[in-house]
Amino acid sequence: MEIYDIIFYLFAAITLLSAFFVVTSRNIVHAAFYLLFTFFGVTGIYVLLGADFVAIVQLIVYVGGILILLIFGVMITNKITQVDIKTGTVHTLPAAIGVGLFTGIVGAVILNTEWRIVDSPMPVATLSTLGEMLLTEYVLIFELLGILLLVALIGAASMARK
Amino acid sequence: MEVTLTHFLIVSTILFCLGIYGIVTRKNAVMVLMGIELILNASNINFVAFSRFGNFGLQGQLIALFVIVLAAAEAAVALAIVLNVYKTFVNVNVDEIDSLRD
Amino acid sequence: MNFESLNTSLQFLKPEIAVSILLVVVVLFDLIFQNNKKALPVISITGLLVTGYFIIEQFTLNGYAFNLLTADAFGAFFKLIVALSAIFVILFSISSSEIIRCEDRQGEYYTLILGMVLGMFLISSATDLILIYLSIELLSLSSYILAGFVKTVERDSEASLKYVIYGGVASGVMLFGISIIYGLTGSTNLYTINSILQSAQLGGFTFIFAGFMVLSGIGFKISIAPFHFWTPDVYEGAPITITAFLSVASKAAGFALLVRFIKITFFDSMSESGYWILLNVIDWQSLLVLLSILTMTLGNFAALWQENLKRMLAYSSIAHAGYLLLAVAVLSNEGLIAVLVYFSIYLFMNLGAFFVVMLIANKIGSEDVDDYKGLGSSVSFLGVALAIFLLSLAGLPPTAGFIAKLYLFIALIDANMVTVAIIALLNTVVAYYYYVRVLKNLYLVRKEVEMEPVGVSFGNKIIILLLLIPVLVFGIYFTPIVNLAKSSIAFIGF
Amino acid sequence: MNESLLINFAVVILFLPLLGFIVTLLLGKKVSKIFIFENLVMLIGLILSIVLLIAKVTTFNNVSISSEFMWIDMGDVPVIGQIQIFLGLLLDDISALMIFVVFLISFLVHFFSIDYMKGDIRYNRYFAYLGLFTFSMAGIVLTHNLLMMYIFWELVGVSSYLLIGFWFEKKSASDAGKKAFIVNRIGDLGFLLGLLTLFLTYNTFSFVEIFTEISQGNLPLNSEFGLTITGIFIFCGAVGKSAQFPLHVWLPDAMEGPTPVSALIHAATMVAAGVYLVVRIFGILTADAMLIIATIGALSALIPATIALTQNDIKRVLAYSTVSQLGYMIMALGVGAYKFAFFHLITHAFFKACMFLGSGSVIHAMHHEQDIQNMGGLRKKMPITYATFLISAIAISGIPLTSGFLSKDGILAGTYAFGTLTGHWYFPFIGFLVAMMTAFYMFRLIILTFHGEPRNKEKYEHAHESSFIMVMPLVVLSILSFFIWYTPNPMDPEAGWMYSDWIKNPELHTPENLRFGFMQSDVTSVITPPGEHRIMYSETYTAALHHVHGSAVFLSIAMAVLGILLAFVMYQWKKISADILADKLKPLYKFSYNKWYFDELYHKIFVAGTIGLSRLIAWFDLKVIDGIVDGSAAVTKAFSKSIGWFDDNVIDGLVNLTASVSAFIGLIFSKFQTGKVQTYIIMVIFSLVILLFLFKSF
Amino acid sequence: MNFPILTFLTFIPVVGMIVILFLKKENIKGIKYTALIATGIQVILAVFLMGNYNYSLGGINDASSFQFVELFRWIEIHDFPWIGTIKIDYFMGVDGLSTPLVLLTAIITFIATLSSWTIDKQLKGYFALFLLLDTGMMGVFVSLDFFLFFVFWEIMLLPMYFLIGIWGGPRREYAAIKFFLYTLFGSIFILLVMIGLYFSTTEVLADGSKVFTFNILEMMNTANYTSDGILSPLNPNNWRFLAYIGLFAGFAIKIPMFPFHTWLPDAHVEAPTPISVILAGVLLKMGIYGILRFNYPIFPEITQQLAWYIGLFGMINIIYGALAAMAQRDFKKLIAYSSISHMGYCLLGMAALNTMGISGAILQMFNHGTITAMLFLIVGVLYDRTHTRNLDDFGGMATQMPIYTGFVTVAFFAAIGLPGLSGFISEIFVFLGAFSYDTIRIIAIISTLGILLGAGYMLWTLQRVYLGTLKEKWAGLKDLDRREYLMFIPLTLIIIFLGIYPSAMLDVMNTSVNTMVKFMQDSQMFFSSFGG
Repeated sequence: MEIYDIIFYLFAAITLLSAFFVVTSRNIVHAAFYLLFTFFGVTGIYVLLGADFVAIVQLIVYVGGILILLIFGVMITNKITQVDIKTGTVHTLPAAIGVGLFTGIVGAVILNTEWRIVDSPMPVATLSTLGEMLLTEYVLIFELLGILLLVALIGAASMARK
Repeated sequence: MEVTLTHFLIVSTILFCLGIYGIVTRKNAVMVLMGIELILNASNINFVAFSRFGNFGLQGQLIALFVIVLAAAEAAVALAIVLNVYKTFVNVNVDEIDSLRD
Repeated sequence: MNFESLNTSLQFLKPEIAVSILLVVVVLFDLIFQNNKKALPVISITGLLVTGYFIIEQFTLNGYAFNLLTADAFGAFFKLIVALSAIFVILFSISSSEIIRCEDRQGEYYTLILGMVLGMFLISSATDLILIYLSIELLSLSSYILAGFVKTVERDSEASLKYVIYGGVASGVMLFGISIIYGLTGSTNLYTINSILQSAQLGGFTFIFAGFMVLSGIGFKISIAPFHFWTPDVYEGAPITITAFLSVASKAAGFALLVRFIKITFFDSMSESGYWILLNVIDWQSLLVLLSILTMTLGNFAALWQENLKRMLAYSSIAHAGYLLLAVAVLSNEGLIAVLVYFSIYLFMNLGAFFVVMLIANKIGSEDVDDYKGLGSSVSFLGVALAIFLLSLAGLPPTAGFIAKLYLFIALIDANMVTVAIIALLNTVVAYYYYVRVLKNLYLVRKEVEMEPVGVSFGNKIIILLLLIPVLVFGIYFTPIVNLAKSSIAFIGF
Repeated sequence: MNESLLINFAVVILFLPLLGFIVTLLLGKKVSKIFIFENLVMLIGLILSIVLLIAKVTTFNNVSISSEFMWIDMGDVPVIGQIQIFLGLLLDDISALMIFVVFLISFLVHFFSIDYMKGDIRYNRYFAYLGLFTFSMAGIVLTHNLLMMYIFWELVGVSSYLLIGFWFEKKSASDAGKKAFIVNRIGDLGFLLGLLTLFLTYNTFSFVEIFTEISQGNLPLNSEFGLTITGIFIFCGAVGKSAQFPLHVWLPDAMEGPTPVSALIHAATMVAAGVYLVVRIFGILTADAMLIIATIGALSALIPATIALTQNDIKRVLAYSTVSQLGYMIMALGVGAYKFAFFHLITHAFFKACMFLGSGSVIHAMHHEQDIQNMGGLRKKMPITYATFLISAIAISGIPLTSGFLSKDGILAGTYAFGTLTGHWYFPFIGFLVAMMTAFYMFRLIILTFHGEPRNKEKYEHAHESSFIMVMPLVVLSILSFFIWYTPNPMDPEAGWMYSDWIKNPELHTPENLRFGFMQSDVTSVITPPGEHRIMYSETYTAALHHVHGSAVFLSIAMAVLGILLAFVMYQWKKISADILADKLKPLYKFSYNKWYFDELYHKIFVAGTIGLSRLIAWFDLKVIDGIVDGSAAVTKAFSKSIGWFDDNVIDGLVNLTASVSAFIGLIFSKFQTGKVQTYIIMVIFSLVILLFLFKSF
Repeated sequence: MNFPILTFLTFIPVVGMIVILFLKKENIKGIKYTALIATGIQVILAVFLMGNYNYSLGGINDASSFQFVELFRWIEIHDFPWIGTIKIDYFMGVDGLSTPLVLLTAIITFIATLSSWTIDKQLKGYFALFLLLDTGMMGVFVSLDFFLFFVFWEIMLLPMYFLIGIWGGPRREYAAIKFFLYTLFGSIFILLVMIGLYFSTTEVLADGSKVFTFNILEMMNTANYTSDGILSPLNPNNWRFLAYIGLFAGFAIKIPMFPFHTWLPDAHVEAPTPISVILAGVLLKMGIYGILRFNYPIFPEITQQLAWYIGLFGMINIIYGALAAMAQRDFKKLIAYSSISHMGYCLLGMAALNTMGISGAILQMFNHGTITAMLFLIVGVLYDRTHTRNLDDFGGMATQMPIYTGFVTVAFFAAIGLPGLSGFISEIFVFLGAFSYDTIRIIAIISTLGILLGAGYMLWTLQRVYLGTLKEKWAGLKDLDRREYLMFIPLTLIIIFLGIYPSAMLDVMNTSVNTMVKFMQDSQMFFSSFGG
């Protein structure tokens, strides 16, 4: 499955590179756009993993919702007239060391673990199964998320309004 | 090289760590929030990848869905808070907001 | 899944359902009767009392709901703590000047509090990692907002910003950990994970790693070192009612979760002398002892330097988390009883302390320890009450705080952890210093100008007495709480 | 009259002065004439004691009567068994005699004081204190056990403290009182230790029981050394109370008290208590202990005598003389001349009290002038005082026909004999030397005071003979200084009733091998009635005594005359100028004049040392101990929030180490709390890494 | 005896406190007299207790020979995991060890109440705390359940803190916090040992079941030790030695024993007179009492082992305290150090481990309580009039205040152990005891120096303050008034009475002390089987 691999590497590259720019770019707006690519790359990875519905939700919610929200946030919290909205970085060195060490540990853990890998066919259509699970086994969580969203809505509104 | 679970995991790990790095280093609060989103995405990749390769059914995907929803809610709340901070402090530089300290 | 099982599951969810309904009712009421803000706390308290009834019902009702959640006495105990503290916090809010100032947003305020309550309820009885994660998030989201509820004040906004960033990372890390556990076991259900762990030696360090990540999420909630950093800042910045709520209820739920997580996931068998033998995955005992000593030492020593009373109480609550963690670290039912006894007393004394601080701050507009100088005679009743609460926090007989500590030490010494006990005791001595320092400022320092007496309304007096009487009575006659705790350690499944 | 009546008499005698004390003290403010009650009480006491003495020496001669009651019952003590502590009285020859002496002098002093103290603001208080003293002294005399002895011993100390410091407005007076009490306490410590040793061994304090045990061979601490050391310990008490070297320093200072007090306490009774104590325990002294006692006595006889040669304060001369005479008695006891020692105790009490009262009379007449250099010629103004004083001086010098000759000569003979028997020649040598010095300084005193031309005209003019009340006691006491009261033969005390009948050799309980060779028990002797195990001196001793007696008499008289002559030559006829002599022997003179620098020495070493040590300790307490604690409790100081906190307290390093550490912990912990949320997260990441590292091995 | 006299003794002050809390702040008379009546009733009850005390019963380790016992289950929790039944008794009773101290507490508190008449600010709070303190003290002496004891022990802490801290002198805050932390530090050790002992001893209930116990008497019974308790001799790896040290240290702080003593001078100097009286008169006794009640019978084998050290510390206390006293310029501080010195006699007597020594120690406690209380009152009287305590400021008080000086003389001489006054008897008993025990004989000998030093600083003080010429500025001082007579006369009478007739007190404790000594000796057999 050559092509699968190539596509994976492509998406992985998009994801990681743009993520890298997200965290390093001095220009906030640029960073926000790099984030778009990151989300897009992740969407691709979901597709590769056969999670079609998740990919779509990722696209809609993240790209269509969260990202827009963040860009609004950027805009509102900076003076609009400012041409390039820049931001600095702080304590990069300790962060680099700490995160580097941490990455090392996580990486080592990931690489050295014998994960359970079962050859299984790519799931084809996940939507109906997901829907059924959502309303039976996980109905509690479904309801919980409803309340969570309500609370978040009320909270955010109460915070943000004048 | 054939793409296996490990590859996905490496992607997610790097994403996770980049997220943390972003959170820790960016001055702007909104950028910090972006970092948090990266972390959540990394976990999501894990869930989906595990459920795909470990044949755990669709539970992983479902969890990813939940997390996406939650991420949205969290982003909304967090942004509202950031806006509020902007209103009171007139900037959103996380490292400058340190009046509460010992 | 058929209807019948749905029905059975739902009956274990009565308290949660009640709170959810209450939440919606409050939202709707606020929408419809926009000008009647006074009724909101009344509705909330009534609803919570009803919830309380269902909780008490749950003490004898055991069962699994949706395989995500377990209803048992243990959970019910913590739900009771949560519900009680919620009721008290709502009572506090009625006279809190901070909250009164935001009159137009009171609907949101009570809704969010109920959101927190729901989150805590679920945390207290969740046995599935994903539910745990989501309910923590529900709790967190509500508390993020509430921490910055008085939004025009700088410290409130700052508190909520820090809280949300810190919380976001913590829950993100926890989620990552959960994902790894999921990858290792293919399940998020604690019981399932336990049975998998029992049957196969899994992943060694990977599991430790994941466990630590989950622990950091829980540790964030119960503010144990080194995950405590947010605590002082947020506690100081947040409205005092919320600080009080966070310090009691949120911590209680967190501990319930910690105990459940450790006991269900890693449980192997029960030794003859009553100790839990855990699976050889993580050396929980050393870890917890280490963390708890770190936590209590840090909390107590850092509190010595605090000028702001709220901040000092924040550190004190960190220290108390340390003691509680030590009781968990005993890893026995006896230790568990100590935890429960501790919480049921901590509820009263900590809430009481915060309430009195709030009332005084309402009057003098400050929470600085220095501003308390010479206040003793002008706040006679409040002063005495504060003294008793603080001394109870310090653990002086015959207040209930002593009983709390006593059971902790009983558990420790019975487990032969004498060295740790001594460290903890030395810590309590340090703690006395900063608690007593407040009293010293209140009474011992003489002030140049005589303050006019600070009156306390009748209602508030009643509230204080409601908190004060248990602190005194349980100090002398503690059979009921110990009996309650004893009967509440029953875990379903073990 | 039977025994129980007699003992009841003793009880009454004991408690009469206490009654006087309480009544006088409590009513002193209200009833100004209450002193009469006190005097009356003393008179009754005196009469009773005379009755007692007569009864004792006539009807109950040789009989010891005792009565006791249980004071403390310790119950059934584990291991030891019953422990009960009894208090009680013992009436034997010496106590009957002694109680009479005490009451006689006490009464006379009371009487004398009526006039002497007239006008004092605390007049009645004074009599109350005298009553307390008499009570205490009577207790010492009458007790039948060591504990009670100790109790009254201390009470005597207190009443003496009160009386010496009676004029407490004067710093020197209160100083002297304090000094007396504390120096006495030093000796008392030894007494206490002796007491403890005996109780430890025998679980009783009673003389009789202890003696019985010892004579049965049960030695204290089960060793011969124990017996010696016990004797020495108890003797320590006597050293303190009888102002023996090296604790003699308090007595001269005690002259700050009213003069009648000096007469009572510091001449006749209290200081005699030490001798009385040794007399009481004489039966258990070992040879070693006796040798030490004799040595101390000799030194105490010699040193003060040399000091008295140069003193100018009339009372101080008398005081040093007293010490010297007490030294005599102690030395006599040490060399085994038990009877002479006790005899001298009695005779000395009379003539020394007389001299003190006489000096009181002089001082009173001279308006509290005590320096003999400002006196002179008083003979004409105060003939009776002069006469009585002279008689007493002759007595103390040991001129025949006086009581002093009888007793002193005996002592000298005793030391002489001791010297011949044991080779310790320095005892008789010192004895005779001191006899001469005594005569010299006594007559120096008399000459300077009464003879010659008045050196202070103004005071002389105002001087006059004292009233009857003050003179009467002088007369009584001086009369008692004649030989006739003691023996028909002025040269031989043994011919008299006092020496032969009233004072008897004690029973000896010390094991044979621990005694001097010349002292033996007369168990086998046929001379004394059976059942009485009194000391029987060996043939050699008796022989030696007889042998030396003649020469001793001669020597002692010669010495006395020599001393008197010397005094006349120097001060009366001024053939030798005392000043020039003093100048020639300047170092010696100064040494003597400054009392051998004992006070200075003691002050430097003990007083300054103790105070220095106490300051050091107080400093230590404040700085170091407190510091360490402050530090480790830490917190105490932590609230000084400044960081420059370290500098403030660097003074005591020890403190800071602990203090800073714990305060620092708090500081460090709060340093982590930077207020920057990103820093927090970095720290969490780091700590997670560390935790993972720590627990990776699992 | 059906009448729960000990409960009344203990809780009557609390009743008084409640009454006072309901009185108006302005009702000064009411407040004062309520306190006086409460403490007065206590005295009457205490005297009644003494009157009905049976001298022939020993107590110590035998529940049946305790008197006026009140025993009921206070806390009882069944089916506690792995421990079974948790029970705590409300167990009160007195024996010869505690009866003198009960009486002492009642008397001293009553007199301190009288002495409190001069307190003028925040009376209500003062007397409320004062009475609470009283309850704590009384409770400590009558409790026979360790838990109950501990609760009372801690109850005293806070009122004392406030009484020093609010009504004290210029450096009261420092003194109060110092007192507080020291005592607290001590009590944590007590707490630890208490829990340790709890897990090491079981008691057989009526139904035959064995439960862990806080009952002191059961802790003494060697048959009750569990096989694996942390403080059980049956456990080869037991912590008894450390526990002993910890417990001892906890009590030693209260005594206060060198080097834990530095809180005392500060506390005394800053505390108001009545509180000093209580502190010296009663509180210091608790240390010794605790050691005698807990350390001795529960850990007899270690007591035996460490007797020399106890004696040594006693000696250090005696001499160190005396020397430190000598250097003081502050009258009250001097008395405080003298207390340290006098408490050293208690330690020395206890170290003797025999009847004489222990009786001496207990008697010394009682006597020191009365004598030092009087000394502090003496300082207080002077301070009330002159507002200074600097020894150099005084002089010649005897001429201005002769009657007062009379009482002073009695107290001072009692303090230096003058025969005929109570201090002597206890000192001599202490020495008799210590001297009889060959291990500490040398220590006893050195300690006798304390008598000398005591006389030194006391007489020096007497001289500096009372003798000499009167300073002009004090010419207007008044002698004692009626209330002050009322404080001094009872104490003086007690001092003199016990000096002359010590059996009145000794008889009370004799049987108990003998029982204790015997018990300790008997249990040596038991302990020696574990190889020490």
